Amino acid sequence: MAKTESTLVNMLLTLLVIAVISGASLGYVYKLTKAPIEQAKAAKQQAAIKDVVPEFDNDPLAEAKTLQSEDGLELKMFPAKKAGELVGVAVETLTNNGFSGEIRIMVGMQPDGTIINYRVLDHKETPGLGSKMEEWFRPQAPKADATADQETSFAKWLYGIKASGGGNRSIVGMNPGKNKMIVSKDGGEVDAITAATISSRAFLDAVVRAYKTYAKEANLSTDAVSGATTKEGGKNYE
Amino acid sequence: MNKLTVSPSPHVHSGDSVKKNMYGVIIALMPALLASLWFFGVGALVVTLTSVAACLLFEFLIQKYLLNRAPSILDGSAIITGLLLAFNLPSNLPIALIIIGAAVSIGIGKMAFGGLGNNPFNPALVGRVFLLISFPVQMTSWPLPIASRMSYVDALTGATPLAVLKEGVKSGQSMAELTEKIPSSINLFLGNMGGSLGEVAAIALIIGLAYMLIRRIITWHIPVSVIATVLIFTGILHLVDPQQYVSPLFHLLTGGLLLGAIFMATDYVTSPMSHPGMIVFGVGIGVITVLIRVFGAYPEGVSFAILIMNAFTPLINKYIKPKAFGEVAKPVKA
Amino acid sequence: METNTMEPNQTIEHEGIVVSINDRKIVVRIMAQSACSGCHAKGACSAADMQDKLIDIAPDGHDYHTGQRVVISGHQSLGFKAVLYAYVIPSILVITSLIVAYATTNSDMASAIISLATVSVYYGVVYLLKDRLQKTFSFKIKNQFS
Amino acid sequence: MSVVMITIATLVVLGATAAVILYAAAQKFKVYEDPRIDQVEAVLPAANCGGCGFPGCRAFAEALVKADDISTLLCPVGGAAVMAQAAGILGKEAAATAPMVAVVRCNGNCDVRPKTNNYDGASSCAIAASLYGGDTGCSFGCLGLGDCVDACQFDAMYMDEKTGLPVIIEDKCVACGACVKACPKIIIQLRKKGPKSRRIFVSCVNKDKGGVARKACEVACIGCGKCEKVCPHGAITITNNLAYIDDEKCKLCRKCVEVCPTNAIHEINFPPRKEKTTEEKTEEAPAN
Amino acid sequence: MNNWKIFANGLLKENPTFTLLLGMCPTLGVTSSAGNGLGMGLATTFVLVMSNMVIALVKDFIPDKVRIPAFVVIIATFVSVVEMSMQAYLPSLFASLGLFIPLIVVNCIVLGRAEAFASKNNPFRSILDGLGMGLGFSMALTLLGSVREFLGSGKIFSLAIYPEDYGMLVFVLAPGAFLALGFLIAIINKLKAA
Amino acid sequence: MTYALIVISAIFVNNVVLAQFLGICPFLGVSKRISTAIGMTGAVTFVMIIATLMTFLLQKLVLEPFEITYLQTISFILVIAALVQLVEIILKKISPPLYQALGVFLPLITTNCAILGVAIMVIQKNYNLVESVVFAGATALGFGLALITFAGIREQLDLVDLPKGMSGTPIALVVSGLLALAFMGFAGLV
Amino acid sequence: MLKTFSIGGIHPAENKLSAQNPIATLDLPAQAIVMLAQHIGAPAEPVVQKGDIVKTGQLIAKASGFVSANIHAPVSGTIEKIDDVADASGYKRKAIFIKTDGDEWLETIDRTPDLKKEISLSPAEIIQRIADAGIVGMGGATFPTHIKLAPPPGKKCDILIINGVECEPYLTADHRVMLEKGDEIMVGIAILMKALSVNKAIIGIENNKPDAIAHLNKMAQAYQGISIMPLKVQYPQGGEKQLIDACIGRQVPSGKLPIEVGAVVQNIGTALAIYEAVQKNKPLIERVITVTGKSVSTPGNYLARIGTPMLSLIEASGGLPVDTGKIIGGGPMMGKALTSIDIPVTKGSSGLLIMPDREATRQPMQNCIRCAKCVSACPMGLEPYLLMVLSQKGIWDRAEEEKVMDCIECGSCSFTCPSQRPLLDHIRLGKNKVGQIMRSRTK
Ligand SMILES: Cc1cc2nc3c(=O)[nH]c(=O)nc-3n(C[C@H](O)[C@H](O)[C@H](O)COP(=O)(O)O)c2cc1C
Ligand SMILES: Cc1cc2nc3c(=O)[nH]c(=O)nc-3n(C[C@H](O)[C@H](O)[C@H](O)COP(=O)(O)O)c2cc1C
Ligand SMILES: Cc1cc2nc3c(=O)[nH]c(=O)nc-3n(C[C@H](O)[C@H](O)[C@H](O)COP(=O)(O)O)c2cc1C
Ligand SMILES: Cc1cc2nc3c(=O)[nH]c(=O)nc-3n(C[C@H](O)[C@H](O)[C@H](O)CO)c2cc1C
Ligand code: SF4
Ligand code: SF4
Ligand code: SF4
Ligand code: SF4
Ligand code: FES
Repeated sequence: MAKTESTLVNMLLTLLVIAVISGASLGYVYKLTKAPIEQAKAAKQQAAIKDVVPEFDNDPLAEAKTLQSEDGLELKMFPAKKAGELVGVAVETLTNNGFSGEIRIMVGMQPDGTIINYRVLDHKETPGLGSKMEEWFRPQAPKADATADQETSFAKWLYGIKASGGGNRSIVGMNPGKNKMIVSKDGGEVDAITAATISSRAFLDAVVRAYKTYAKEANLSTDAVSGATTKEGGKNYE
Repeated sequence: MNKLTVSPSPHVHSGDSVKKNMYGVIIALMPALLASLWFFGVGALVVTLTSVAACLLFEFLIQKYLLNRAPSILDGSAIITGLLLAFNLPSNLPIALIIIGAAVSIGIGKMAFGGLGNNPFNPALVGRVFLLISFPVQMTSWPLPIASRMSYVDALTGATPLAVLKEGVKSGQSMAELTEKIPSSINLFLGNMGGSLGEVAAIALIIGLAYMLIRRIITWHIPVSVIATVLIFTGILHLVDPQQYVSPLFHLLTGGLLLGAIFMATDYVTSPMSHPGMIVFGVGIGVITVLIRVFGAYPEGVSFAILIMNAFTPLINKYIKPKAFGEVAKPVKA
Repeated sequence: METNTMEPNQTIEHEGIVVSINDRKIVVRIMAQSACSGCHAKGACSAADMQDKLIDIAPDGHDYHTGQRVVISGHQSLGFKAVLYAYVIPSILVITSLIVAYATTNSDMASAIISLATVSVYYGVVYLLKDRLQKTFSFKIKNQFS
Repeated sequence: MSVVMITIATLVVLGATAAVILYAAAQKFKVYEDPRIDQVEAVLPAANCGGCGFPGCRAFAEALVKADDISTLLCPVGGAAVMAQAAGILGKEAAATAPMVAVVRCNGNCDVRPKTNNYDGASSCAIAASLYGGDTGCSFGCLGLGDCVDACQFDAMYMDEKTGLPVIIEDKCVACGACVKACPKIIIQLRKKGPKSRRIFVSCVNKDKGGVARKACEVACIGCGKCEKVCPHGAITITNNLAYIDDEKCKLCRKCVEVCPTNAIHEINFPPRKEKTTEEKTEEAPAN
Repeated sequence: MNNWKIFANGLLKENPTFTLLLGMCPTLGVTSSAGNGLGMGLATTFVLVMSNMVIALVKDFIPDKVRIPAFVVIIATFVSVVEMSMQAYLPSLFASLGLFIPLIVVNCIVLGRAEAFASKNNPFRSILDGLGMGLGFSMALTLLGSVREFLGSGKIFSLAIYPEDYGMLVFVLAPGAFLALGFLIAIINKLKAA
Repeated sequence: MTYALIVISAIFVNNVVLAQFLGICPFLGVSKRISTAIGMTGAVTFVMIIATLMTFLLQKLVLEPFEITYLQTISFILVIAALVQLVEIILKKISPPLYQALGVFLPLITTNCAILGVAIMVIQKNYNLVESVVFAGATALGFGLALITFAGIREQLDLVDLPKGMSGTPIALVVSGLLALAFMGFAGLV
Repeated sequence: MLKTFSIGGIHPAENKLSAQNPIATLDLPAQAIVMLAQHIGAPAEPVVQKGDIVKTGQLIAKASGFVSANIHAPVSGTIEKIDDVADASGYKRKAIFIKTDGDEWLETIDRTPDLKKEISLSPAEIIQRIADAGIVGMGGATFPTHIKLAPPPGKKCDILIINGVECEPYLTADHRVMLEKGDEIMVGIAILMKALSVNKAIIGIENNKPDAIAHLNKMAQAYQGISIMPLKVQYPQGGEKQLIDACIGRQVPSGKLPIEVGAVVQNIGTALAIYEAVQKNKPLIERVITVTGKSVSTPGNYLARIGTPMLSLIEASGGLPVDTGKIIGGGPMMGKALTSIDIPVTKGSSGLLIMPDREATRQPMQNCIRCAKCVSACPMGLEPYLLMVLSQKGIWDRAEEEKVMDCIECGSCSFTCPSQRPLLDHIRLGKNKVGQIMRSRTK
């Protein structure tokens, strides 16, 4: 077949046709995927909320409320209700004090602020170090420890200590209003992730921020709350 | 008459050799080795022996089987790499990790480039930083000096003075509180503190420096410029805000500064060729070290600083030439 | 030969082919290097970047013929200068004018326009200095040696 | 529907602007490049050896396309076959060049040319040559440090450990001439490969007087003139005590080989003679 | 060239990653795990195959001089399609590939094949070519991803081979990407030479 | 202060090439000579700044108001491709000698991932206009820093005999890896 | 603190074995082989033929071309032949063979030992006399002296520096000449000063020759403008540029001659030869040579006629030691290794160093470890390690940029290199190639 010649009309025409077709198809795909994309986003949030609060029967997304934290960050609060009664709140909180970049966490609390569970939504911490926070601050399955103990001393000699271990690391059941939720190194009650103190501090910072913001909203006491990393030396995030 | 030998001039040689220089450095490292044996005992011994042996082994294997060259493991350079790698590790580091470090030092840091003389980065530091980043947990648990003499991997550990400082400043403690947690200057000088096994004893390292200067193995330019830069930079910071920034003497005596400035920044292969270049190199190391120590995530920055300046060495060599004869003033070109 | 002893006489060279000659100038065609010039896969990736460039050279009294292969050379600092005028100065202008404009107007749109205008003005100046630059950026055909 | 409309509108506007600019750029910058350059380049061997005198195969392809007469141009690697192909593409006449091969014109191995001293400088013929005449009595002969071998990109040469002389593997040699340029003693020469790869040449470059030459090396050309006389085709000339065989004139009759008192004349790839066994230094390459 | 050869070309002989060294950014950027590598590879393959096909179909209608912009639009369209679909149906993969999905549009392999192959061949052959190149790319990314994941965290495709704590963390980080690819290419060169 | 942080982060901590893996092709391809690397840095800086400026405006003035942000990829690439050419056309128009001098010294800048990547990143990071442009400039400088040091090392390695299998791309990648390793020291500076 | 040059330098073992041995006059050779190329520049043209009878001091070959020098008969006798003879490199060169039948001198030559102090000739006449006498630099370069004494137009000389440094290990010829011919040297210097119309001359002598310094200091009292400058021992102080730097602190710019900074440098031996030529009308037909080496039984300094076979020098010093491994014409740093001892003395022969086997061969070389010791040693501020690689790889343009042409071939770099790299071998090749390229460019 003869090739279309490069006349001005031809060229404009071709481009027009291509643009129209591509635009139309993109628009079409957009329409197709729009709902699923939003669903996927919502599902993620929904799943996160489900994870961290007790069973509920309302639509927390619909009842979501945006709150301002003390230091001006925007947090989202999702109330979970069963039969119209508040059974817990999920707060999407964040911190900028991580090892690298922002950390977003969904924290689930009982109405009095006691932590039920959490879920790390997004972070850029180092894989294998800071990223351990996804699991670290939950109660451990006892099995893991058992295997750790079984390690022969030879393996240890050859390879050394493992990054796991650490006793008092679960934040589940703690209440930032009552517990000192900073890392034990800084005099708090939570053991930091081995070799990732910075991430641990940031994590706790976010959790405490969630609590404080929620507490203000719900008029809970914030007396005992210790700012985990508010007095950071050397670093200043705007 | 037997056949005459013919060659271009010159017909005499100074008698200097690679071996002489390398073994000179090894001798200069001995005081620090003895000090580390004193403070860290068995651990230091195991780590050093493993590291040196592994470096020699990898050098041999790679030369023989991968590069098909006559192995030259006795020229001393692999021994230095092994020693310096060990000197940069905590004395409770498990054997497997030491071996990985040695493999990286020699395999990636040195032999990948064709061996002695070709590598752009300091091999021992390549190994060390590789380990630090791969195994931050194991690489940052420091046995307590003297107390852990008789134990290896299960030694009691504590933090290095620099780590204590960094943690402390970050969690908002005052300098006065922190000074109590930090060993006294005399202990710092003698090396009675936590740290990598070869870096602790300032006095031993300085003896090594003196020896290398007298034997003319190295010149003063690099060590002096590194140390001076750190002293001046931290001095200024300290003067500005003594509450936040610790004294220059502390920076000098803790961490790997002296070890790095004396033995690692001076590595011929990876440092600049001209004296002005060496000074620029040294100043660069000093500045980056302080930046990392004071503002970065890591409590210690000497290794990174040296590696970063290693990367700049070719540029320094290209743009900072030795003073040529007959040149009045050198036009400085960037 | 008079060598400038104070400065290394670094020159930059490029191969080219004489495409046309008249009494005012010799035009030499050089193959522009694309970012992938060294790449043996450039056949697989020729995103409009294999272009030729024509370089004008003042006649130097030698005889050249069309199709002749020559090496053109210029002082290396010319390259840095060209980059400076063409890219570095405008970059600095964009950023500074943008920051200044933003500080004063506090509007994205306005500051963007101002900074683009600054660059345009700069290019206008460059345009006016055409003849000056013509003198600065001149190349020679280099005697080839074996 | 509006989303799709806006999409299309945006794309059309953007696409058109971009296209206009790209098109303008193409108009402005694109210099017509002869498509034949690509075609010719494709038939060239891509060795980029520079043997043709141009920097790389593409440059040579360009030159071929540009040149009105390509009969003076030759790719030594591809040889006549490739040139014919290129000529075919271009519709031009290729030179009917005979294939060439490098020869080593020194046969002074360790046995016939005793060493008079030991060289102990940097291992490079160029350096040795600028220092002195050589480690034997012959100040013309091969220095044996292998600059030529290093220069060959085609692995067509190696140093014979026993003789201390370079050897050319004629199947691999593409006559690029790199070795010729590398040799400071001008010992290597490109010569016609000859029918069935047969060729005859004087394997010596010594210009000393006969006696001196003979003393330095048993197989030196002593300039006695016997070959010049015996050659029926006038292919041999003697200048400065050294015989030279012109490969244009030589008809490979081998008469000169027989008369040379020092065996300085070499024949390659001839079938062995009945009367005497010729000791060939070159390995037996199959006559193809 | 027969069809099989067209297909196999991209797999081995002209493998875009190991021999042509094209598209290095995604190669290094997304291969912290085998899964990511495979995902990226398949996304690219999809774009390659589709754009090759479409371009081969319409090549005769496109005037030469607007070829490049036209190709760019076509490719970008498919990239956007991938982007949106992935966001909708594989949100977690999309999150971990991040920036590199839209960057497929500047991947030299895609435009390169459009220019060098699809604009000269029929749709069927172009699809084969795209498939070969794409799978070659996917293979390389998966291989690199597996190596890095294995060395870095003791897993391959998230299957634990040895305890994660013994892994060498560098390999999941930036330096490890360069080092692993460097040595992989060296080994492949060596194997090819042998 | 934020600007300083953006700059330090983009140059050292999150260096485009060594930490973000963008612009690897020119990094590996145009790094054989220091002088070319320096020139390239200048050119990339300008293009990156202008491209970011343009795409930022496009995003804020067209894509977002009309809610067609899904056209980001396709529209950005068109803008950038056209822009690169436009710069060349303008240069050639206003000063042919300058343009010619660049031609002799510099490889063409083609659109590469880094430019598109930065354009998209500033949107993702929610920077305002000035921040975006500063980020673009700093990213380009980071690219230059990596490129120039790398070119220096490669020029030096050109003069030594590397092991056979390592020369070429493998060694370039190993050097990049070690460079990235060294740059990890800047972690946490910001 | 003693002065010395400002950049680089080394200190090899001095080994001045023959420093205390007075100059002995060597017997006439039975046959004198006079090379036609004994100097830098074009070989001289013979003006005699086979069978001619010549007297000592008679012109036998004339300078041909601008840079060239006359050659005179060192003995009296018959011209046997003009033929090829192997030179120090083993290449065949033309030489005039004279069969000695005695030592009958031309009458015009004043052979009395009296010191003739007053200088009657004008500067132009002096230079002509020097040219006629075939005097070339005795410091090693053998550059025809009369050319050096006529500075190019526009350049003005304001100081004469006499090179009494003798920084090469082993060599002692200049040292002995200074001790034994102090008066003649002083007059020679005065002549040079007159020829150059300068009123200042400095004799630079390294501090390892205190006796010579003391002796010449005493002599110099009597002469206006001549002073002695003791220098710190440092190789290659004898290099022209280094000596000027050491004595008067001026640095000759890259690629330029000493006259650029207003200095002319002449060797001690040259000064003596000039005295003899100008005051006594005696051409350059003999010179002092050191014969030395660790295994040589009686190292010594000899006054030998040009054309004397080296072998007779060796015999005078007790014969060739059995462990001879290398024979060097000149000193160990810059001298040339000889392929055989069947070569004659030439105007440039300053010494004969016989090195035993065990010292003759080099150690195997290793990779450059970039220790920068060569950089520190280089008196020209070059980077030898880099220049070596550049010439190995044939990167001539970079080599030129890196000033390979500035290298004075002193060998300090090769001497120091702990990796035993043959730096100078390669650099010299680089100089040759770059020189060729530069010359072809000016054409
Ligand atoms: C490559 C690398 C990545 C790191 N990433 C993190 C991280 O994501 N989070 C963190 O808290 N610490 C991280 N660290 C460790 C910190 O630099 C620092 O050493 C540590 O947080 C403080 O030490 P500690 O936790 O042992 O007290 C990393 C270290 C390295 C070498
Ligand atoms: C400021 C500047 C200076 C340059 N100087 C040189 C030079 O001196 N010699 C040269 O060959 N290339 C120089 N180049 C690069 C060339 O234009 C070209 O890109 C390069 O030669 C291509 O690299 P290649 O030789 O590896 O193909 C310079 C580039 C710039 C921007
Ligand atoms: C490295 C080097 C060392 C030299 N050493 C001496 C020396 O020791 N004595 C000397 O007279 N000339 C020495 N020369 C030669 C001088 O540079 C210079 O040529 C000579 O002094 C000029 O005097 P002339 O022309 O009278 O020989 C040396 C040259 C070089 C390059
Ligand atoms: C003064 C001096 C310092 C050295 N420092 C180091 C060092 O820090 N690390 C190392 O691996 N090797 C060191 N070496 C040994 C050797 O130079 C090094 O392994 C090379 O980099 C290998 O090519 C040193 C050698 C000398 C002479
Ligand atoms: S032997 Fe010589 S001519 Fe033949 S290929 Fe090798 S270098 Fe070229
Ligand atoms: S032929 Fe020439 S280059 Fe080859 S080894 Fe002999 S002298 Fe050297
Ligand atoms: S020989 Fe040349 S390069 Fe070596 S030290 Fe002497 S002047 Fe410097
Ligand atoms: S002295 Fe030798 S080893 Fe040291 S830098 Fe110079 S060449 Fe290299
Ligand atoms: S893939 Fe990123 S620049 Fe090529």
